[in-house]
Amino acid sequence: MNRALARILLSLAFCAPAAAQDVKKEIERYRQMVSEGSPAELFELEGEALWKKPQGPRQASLEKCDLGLGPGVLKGAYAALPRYFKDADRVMDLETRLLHCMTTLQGRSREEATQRVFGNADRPSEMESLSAYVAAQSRGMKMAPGESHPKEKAAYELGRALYFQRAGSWDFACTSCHGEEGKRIRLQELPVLLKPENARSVAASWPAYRISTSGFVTMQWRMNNCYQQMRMPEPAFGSDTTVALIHFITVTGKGETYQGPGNKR
Amino acid sequence: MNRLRRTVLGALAAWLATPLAALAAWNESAFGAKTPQDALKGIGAANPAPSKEIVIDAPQIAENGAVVPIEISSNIPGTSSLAVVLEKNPFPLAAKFDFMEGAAPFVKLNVKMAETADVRVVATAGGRHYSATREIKVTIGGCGG
Amino acid sequence: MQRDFHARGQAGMERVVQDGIQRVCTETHNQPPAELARRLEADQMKTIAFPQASLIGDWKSGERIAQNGRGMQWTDAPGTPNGGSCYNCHQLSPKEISYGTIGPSLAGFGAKRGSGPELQRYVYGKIYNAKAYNLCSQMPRLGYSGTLTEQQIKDLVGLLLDPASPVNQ
Amino acid sequence: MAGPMKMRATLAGGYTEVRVLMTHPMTTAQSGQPLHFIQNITVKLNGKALIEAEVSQAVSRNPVFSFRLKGGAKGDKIEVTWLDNKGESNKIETAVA
Repeated sequence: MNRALARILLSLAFCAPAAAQDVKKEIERYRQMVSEGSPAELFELEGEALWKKPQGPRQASLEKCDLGLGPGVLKGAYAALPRYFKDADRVMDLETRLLHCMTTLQGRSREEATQRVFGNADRPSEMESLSAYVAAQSRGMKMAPGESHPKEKAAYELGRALYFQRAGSWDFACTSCHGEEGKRIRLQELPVLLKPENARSVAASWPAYRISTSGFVTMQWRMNNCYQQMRMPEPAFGSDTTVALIHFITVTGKGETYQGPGNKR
Repeated sequence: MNRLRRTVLGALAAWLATPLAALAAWNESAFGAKTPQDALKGIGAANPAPSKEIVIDAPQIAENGAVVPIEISSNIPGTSSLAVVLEKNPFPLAAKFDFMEGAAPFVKLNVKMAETADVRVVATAGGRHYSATREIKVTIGGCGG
Repeated sequence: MQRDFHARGQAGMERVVQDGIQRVCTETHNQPPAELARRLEADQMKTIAFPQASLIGDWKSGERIAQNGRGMQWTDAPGTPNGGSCYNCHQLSPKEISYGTIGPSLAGFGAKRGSGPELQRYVYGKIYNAKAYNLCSQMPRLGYSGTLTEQQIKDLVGLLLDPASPVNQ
Repeated sequence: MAGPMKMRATLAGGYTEVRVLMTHPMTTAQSGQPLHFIQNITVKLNGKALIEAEVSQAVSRNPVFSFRLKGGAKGDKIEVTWLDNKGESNKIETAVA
């Protein structure tokens, strides 16, 4: 073999894996730079205004909403969710609890309050802005969802079982994408949420600003959108299914310091 | 009505009718240019000299063309303006920043890129123009659904 | 699940109900007993309708299908051609840097293995119903589920096996 | 009404770093929606304009900018104003921290 050709081949052999490594590194850099310039805080401002705005038949604000630490207590409330609520006799995540407060405090119907839970870039939903505001009040606190009540234990077990449940036109379960370490869809890396070391950063960064749609997204949206991509029918907002999955992921990722609202692809 | 008064009133009426937007300068011909060359001409920097003193800090790959973060700065003494030209965008000129005494020639911003292309940054210092480029690859992220 | 889900768009409630394979794979965490797997794989093999003529279609169309990640979701209009979502999980053409890694890399697939009738049949069958070859494979049954048409699958076979395809450059 | 803005101005080394967020759709001519984007941005320190920017629809939705001002002291007033192609505008003021 000609020596020059051999040298080219040799360099190619070393270049190929190096190129893949560079792609990964550059994508990480991209995400880092984007998160430094995230508009997530704008949604917190909207949410604060909505929290204080009198609405519904009772013209009440949400300022007396009990998110688990007492009426109106915001600091640290998100870090302690999902948890069991005695007044509703079920485990609730942030959005489900906000919906509960909209119906009980503001006197709104479930239908009206859930009419538009997922917004878009032009108009974020009330739920999204409120989630941004409430979650931000837990920044710097350790994630500690409820784990002691029997219904909390049941929600965790249900969430874990659902994570493996294969169904739909494409036979997908959560594990189809989030089941094996180091895999990705296109360039998006996929955390295996069965493992605390992966679930921790997830639990500590949702809800989040989503770069690809310029909108703010919540965990309820994430569950809804995963089921959509799994080619399944639509899960109801705040249903036991979605709450159980969120609870399972959050419990798996507990202990991490909350740093959100974060940034997603 | 005397002539002076008419002129003054006329000017006043014209001023009141002017939308606020028109009071601030916006270089319509440069921003409306469809090629990088015309955009550079539009800002009066047709043939900038290449310079290594212009720093473009950006990821080589952007997962999403709708948000491409770039950090630009110039180490050329007396830099008074920085312009960003996205070479393959339908309207290449993205922004122009003028820095007065007391401001550093530094900006970080997010831009939209239609496709993989060179980002050109043009710096003006002492009436002369300099430029540097950096390629950013725009890819598809996620499930595409 | 019957209580928590509702039909939307083309995604009907029948999709919530697990079929036999989905149940076995869920219960065994995708590690079915060998004997059962062999039997169920043989059943799945019977679902594959192999066309008579050549199985190698147009790789250009195949590349578009491989890039397209839409289809079968409640947001997708029924009747419009579905994509295969191939790049979501596999590397195919080395020119595309945005590819997934859930499935193995298929870059150079035909260049390494040829394009004979046996291989064509294997590739067609695997795309049509991956569960006939590996019961709890994560790959969707793209023909069996009605996602891709016979012609679309042939075009994907072309993308993988045609020597002119970018996959084999 | 123009959506909210947010700004932080912090002393870092020898300069003041200004980070400002603006709520704006920044729609392009290609989007099929009416063209609506910020055209002018002014950054002032204690009432004096230090940066004047002209931008196009190529700036991403909900723009975020970081600028650096030389020097600056705690309590100095930073003001950022934007103006869009429809004549809408908004302004935010903060003290250097």
